[in-house]
Amino acid sequence: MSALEIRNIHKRYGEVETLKGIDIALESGEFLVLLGSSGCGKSTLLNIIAGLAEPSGGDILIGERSVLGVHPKDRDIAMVFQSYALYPNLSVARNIGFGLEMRRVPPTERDKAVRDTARLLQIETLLDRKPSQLSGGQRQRVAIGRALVRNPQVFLFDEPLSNLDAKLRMEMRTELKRLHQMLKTTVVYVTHDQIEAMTLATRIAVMRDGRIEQLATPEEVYDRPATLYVAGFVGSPPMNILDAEVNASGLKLDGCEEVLPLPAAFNGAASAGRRVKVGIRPEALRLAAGSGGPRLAANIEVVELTGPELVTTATVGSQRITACLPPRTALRSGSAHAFTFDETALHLFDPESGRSLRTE
Amino acid sequence: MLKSTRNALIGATLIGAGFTGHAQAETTLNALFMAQAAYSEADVRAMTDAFAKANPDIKVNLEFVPYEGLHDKTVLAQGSGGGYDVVLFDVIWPAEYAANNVLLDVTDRVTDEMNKGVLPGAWTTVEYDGKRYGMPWILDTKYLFYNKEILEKAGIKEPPKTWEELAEQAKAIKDKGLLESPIAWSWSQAEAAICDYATLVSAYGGKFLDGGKPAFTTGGGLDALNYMVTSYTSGLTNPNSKEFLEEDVRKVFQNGEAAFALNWTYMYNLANDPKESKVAGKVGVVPAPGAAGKSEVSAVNGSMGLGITATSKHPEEAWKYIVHMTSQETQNAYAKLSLPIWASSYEDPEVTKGQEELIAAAKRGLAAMYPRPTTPKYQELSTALQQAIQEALLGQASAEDALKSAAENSGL
Amino acid sequence: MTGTWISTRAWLLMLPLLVVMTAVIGWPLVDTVRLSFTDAKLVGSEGDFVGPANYIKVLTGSNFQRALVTTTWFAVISVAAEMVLGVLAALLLNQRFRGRTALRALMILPWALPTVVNATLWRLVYNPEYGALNAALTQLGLLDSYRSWLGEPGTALAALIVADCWKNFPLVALIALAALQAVPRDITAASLVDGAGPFNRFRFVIMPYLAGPLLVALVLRTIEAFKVFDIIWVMTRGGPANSTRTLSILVYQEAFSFQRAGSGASLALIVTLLVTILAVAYAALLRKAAGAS
Amino acid sequence: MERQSPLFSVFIHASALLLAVVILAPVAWLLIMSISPAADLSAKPLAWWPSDIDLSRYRTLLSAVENSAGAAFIASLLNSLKVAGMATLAAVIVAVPAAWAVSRTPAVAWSLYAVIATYMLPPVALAVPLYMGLAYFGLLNSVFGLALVYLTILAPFTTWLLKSGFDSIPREIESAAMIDGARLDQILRILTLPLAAPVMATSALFAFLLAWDEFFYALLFTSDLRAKTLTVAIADLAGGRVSDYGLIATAGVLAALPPVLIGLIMQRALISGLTSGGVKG
Repeated sequence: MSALEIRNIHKRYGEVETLKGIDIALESGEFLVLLGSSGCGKSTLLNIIAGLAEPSGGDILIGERSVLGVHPKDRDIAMVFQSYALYPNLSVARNIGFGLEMRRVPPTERDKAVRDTARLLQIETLLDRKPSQLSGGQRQRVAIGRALVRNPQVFLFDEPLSNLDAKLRMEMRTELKRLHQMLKTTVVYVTHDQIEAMTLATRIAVMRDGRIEQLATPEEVYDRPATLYVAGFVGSPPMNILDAEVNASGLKLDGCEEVLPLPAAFNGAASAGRRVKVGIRPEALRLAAGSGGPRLAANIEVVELTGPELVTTATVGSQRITACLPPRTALRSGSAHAFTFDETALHLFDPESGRSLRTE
Repeated sequence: MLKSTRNALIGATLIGAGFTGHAQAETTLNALFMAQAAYSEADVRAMTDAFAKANPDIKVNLEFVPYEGLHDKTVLAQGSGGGYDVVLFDVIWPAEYAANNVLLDVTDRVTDEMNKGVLPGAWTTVEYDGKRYGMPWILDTKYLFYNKEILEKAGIKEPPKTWEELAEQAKAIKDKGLLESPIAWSWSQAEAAICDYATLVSAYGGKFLDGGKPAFTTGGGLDALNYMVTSYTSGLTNPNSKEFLEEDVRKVFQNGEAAFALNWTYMYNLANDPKESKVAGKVGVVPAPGAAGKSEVSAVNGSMGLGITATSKHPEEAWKYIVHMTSQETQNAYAKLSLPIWASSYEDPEVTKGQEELIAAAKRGLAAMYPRPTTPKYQELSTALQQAIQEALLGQASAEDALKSAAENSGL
Repeated sequence: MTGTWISTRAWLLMLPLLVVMTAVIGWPLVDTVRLSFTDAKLVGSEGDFVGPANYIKVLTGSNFQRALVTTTWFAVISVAAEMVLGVLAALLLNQRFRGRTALRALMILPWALPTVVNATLWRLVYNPEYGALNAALTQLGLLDSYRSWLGEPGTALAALIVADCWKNFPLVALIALAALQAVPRDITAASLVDGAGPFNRFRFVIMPYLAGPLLVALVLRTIEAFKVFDIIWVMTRGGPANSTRTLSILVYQEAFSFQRAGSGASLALIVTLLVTILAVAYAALLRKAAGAS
Repeated sequence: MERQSPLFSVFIHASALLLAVVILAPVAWLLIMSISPAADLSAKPLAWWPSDIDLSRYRTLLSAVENSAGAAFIASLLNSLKVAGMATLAAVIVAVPAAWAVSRTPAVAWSLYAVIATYMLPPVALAVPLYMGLAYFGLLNSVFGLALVYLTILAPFTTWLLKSGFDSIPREIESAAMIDGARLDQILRILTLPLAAPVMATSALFAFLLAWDEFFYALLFTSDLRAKTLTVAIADLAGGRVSDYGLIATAGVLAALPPVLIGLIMQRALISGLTSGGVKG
């Protein structure tokens, strides 16, 4: 049974179309991340699911029931906002219990539910405080608690971690993952942070300009990006994109003499003479030790040690690439080296449409 | 019409009968008076209290506005359908009020006794087109007050009989250095200035209107304004006069800073009150002077009347109140501030005692009272004339030109 | 969010305000337009249609032209003075000195004083015989003899302007002060490092922050000054010799003292039109200023 | 931050002193007049300091003996309170929903701008029909009629101030409450209005001061004790027929007291309200 179905959703503001036909079907218990940079329409889509905005066209089904025109409160959803949107003048306990209060749940029952939720989130000691007396992380927990206590069919998260510092963000991310594994509720989660997307999602919808570029599991999005945009958006540092042309012997990179082998997965799509974009992730590159495998001769320009890895920027002919190497690699700027990689790590894209040329 | 009125009356009687079983229905009257003039606010309140004592079933709310607000308030209250029951009105307004149906015609309510007892001149205050719109209440005109001490110091034996003489005497006082500017008038851009002007117009035998058309641009009207301008420019008149109202004139006179002042009756007893005044006991009063060869004395009719508004729901009670306020008894009791409208009061020693000098002046002045024009467009005429007077005084226009443009702007 | 139920709800919520405003402002305005083409009296006569006669009479009459000049003088001088004094006071209050907090608090005093009380107060101060101004000036030896401040056309309007300025410049000062305090310290510091003198600092560093708020204050004050009634009514009623008769006073006289509702209405509409033109011009200026900054 | 030369410092202090005198002197003189014996006020040369303190005028104006000048003054004081109070209350009542609607639904904002533009209209442009209309409904010389007219002066202004207040309350809070199942009235009652309480208080005070200050409509539409407000009463006193300047001054002091106290106490809030209006235009 699908918990949430989004059918051909359009949204127009006057001339501007911010959503151009979105289709997603979620199974119960899925954790869907809407990933994209700001302005891509992901928050609008979330608001439409929540009922805070009305779509210009299309349909939303929650639990197989169309919720178009249904008031947010009757959609059986809960939402956590980027700003937490805690009620500043109400205590933490009342914040968490507000939804139950509005639904006229008897006080004793409500109180129990609030305490259970607070225990789950380890904020029992804060129940009597006002939001202004809480730290950022605590506020975040209250906001999540407010959503949890209602036990809705679908949880909506709008960039819930973006206001936290890096360390807290990681903690809360893990916490969210733990909660999801425990509660197995359907979640729609909006973020622009690809790490959050990769770690939390069961499926990621990468959005751009009001469209879904790719809807797939995190592994697939990472390993088989459907478009140049997805390839560039997911992964840090981003995938290297090089201009090349297919010739009889393989992929001839622009601005140098290197010819790379054409991976089998792209065989059918690339005929000789075709211009392509070649993508390869920085972490797929290794320093070539022996003579086996494909080689990329490069001049090292900058070497940065981040701790766990060594990030180097180098030029291959007239093009620039980044590589992530093991931290203890001996590398000096100005030196010449050769990189090697597995043939399967290459991705080919059509330069015009940006679509992947993968044929299998 | 008659029939429906009668039905209404019957209905009212029935309803009234229904109520008489309970407490006596109390009527509340609203009355509009002027703040501070002949009768002070306290006096009016005291008179009203006496009425309330005699008529416990009638309550009177009093309202006091400055003279400048009296006309507009009365007219504007018309719109509210029952602002006031009793209003004080100036001698100049009956024409307009009659034209716009502001006041009730009370001709038939006036008794024979009233008809005979009240001074004939006083009646003109409330009459327009042969009908009476109220009872005269304040019988007033402007007198020439003088400071006996200053005149004595200047070697002047007799107060002036003509306006020219006034100028000469003032010059003598000024030349002796007794006062910088001996005469005080109320020439502010307000009705007060018109009263002073009208006094002079009467002295010079001028006319405001002739056959409904302005006639003040020549003859006496022009002479009057010329006199004012000369007096002002020669420095005999206190230059601040052009900003004065009557109370300012009184203050200046009481402070001993004016040898002569033109003002209403009320100033006599106030200026003679040692608590108020520095010149108590030195106040002389004569009728306003005449003009050589034209008049003996001059006077403006500055009387005011009390009337019932057309919108009053209690005309009977209102009339009762007016009768009380204008009764000889009430008027005699407060005769120190405003002389009674009743002829016989002037022979009553109770009234004349202590103000013989004023009574003597009044007998001559009241008889010579000159009316300001009776026209429904009085407000516009007056406004235009006020401007003309001020322009002439300030030298912005010659007296003749100023009056001519006033005639054009008067709406007549 | 232009969802239908949201905007329907918004209109419903606006409804009480819109109904009240339409009934008490909109309808009378329309009716004033109707009246202006009639010879209606305030009380008694409904009046007949007279076409544009009222407008022609008003526009060609000397009363209107004179009142327009008077009003313009009053508005231009008092508003200009308020702006200059206000900015000077704000610059002063932005400096450090002992008692600064108290002085800032005092600035609210003239603003809080009701307009009528302010007018009354100054009328007493200007009194030709017993006023404080005459007394002070003569006792200081600045004046030989008492003067009739409100009785001379030359001084009456000036006296009114002083009274109006005294009440209103503190407001401009407070607005300007708030704007000054919004100037980032970094920027003034940077300008000092760059060696800008006091004048250039004011012109290029401070003025951009002041311009917006001051322009708004200027607009509001000009419109108010153009509508001025209270202070003049209480202090001079338009005298002496009508030298302080502003448009509002003239309309009052026409419509209420003389009870000519028709021509009063046409006069009032002409005043409205003038204020509107003024406001539209200012609005254009504001937009330009907003675009520039 | 800036170093001040001694000369500059002297200049600043002197200017500050001058400014203080300019601001204070007229107000101080009003107070002095109100407690000076009448003779002192018409003395030449003028006595700057009362020969002895005379508080009788305050007693006169504040005594409620029937049909006395005090009763009239107190009646006008009460009328002012009633009119300003009612108009303010009504203005807040219509302004809250309107301001909220505009803040949350910008599509309707143009109607608020139209409403605010009425501020430009000179009152004289509306006075005649308003006068006739009020007369028709029997609302002339009535505190209710005057309050109704004032409502239209206060409401646009209050709506504007409240709107900027609502703008600063994150709408996510309301969205969250909506998802939590709160009805609009619950959202406003439990969340938005308590959060907007300070802004509402400021706007209400502003509105009250505005109504307290109004003169023109009061002059036209009220005529006697039943509705005449304080400003009209004082203008009557100042009209030139009251010879005791001290009494006029006393009435002025009493009328100025409430707004001045509000002004001094609420200074910070008022200034921020004034400037927010000013800065945002």
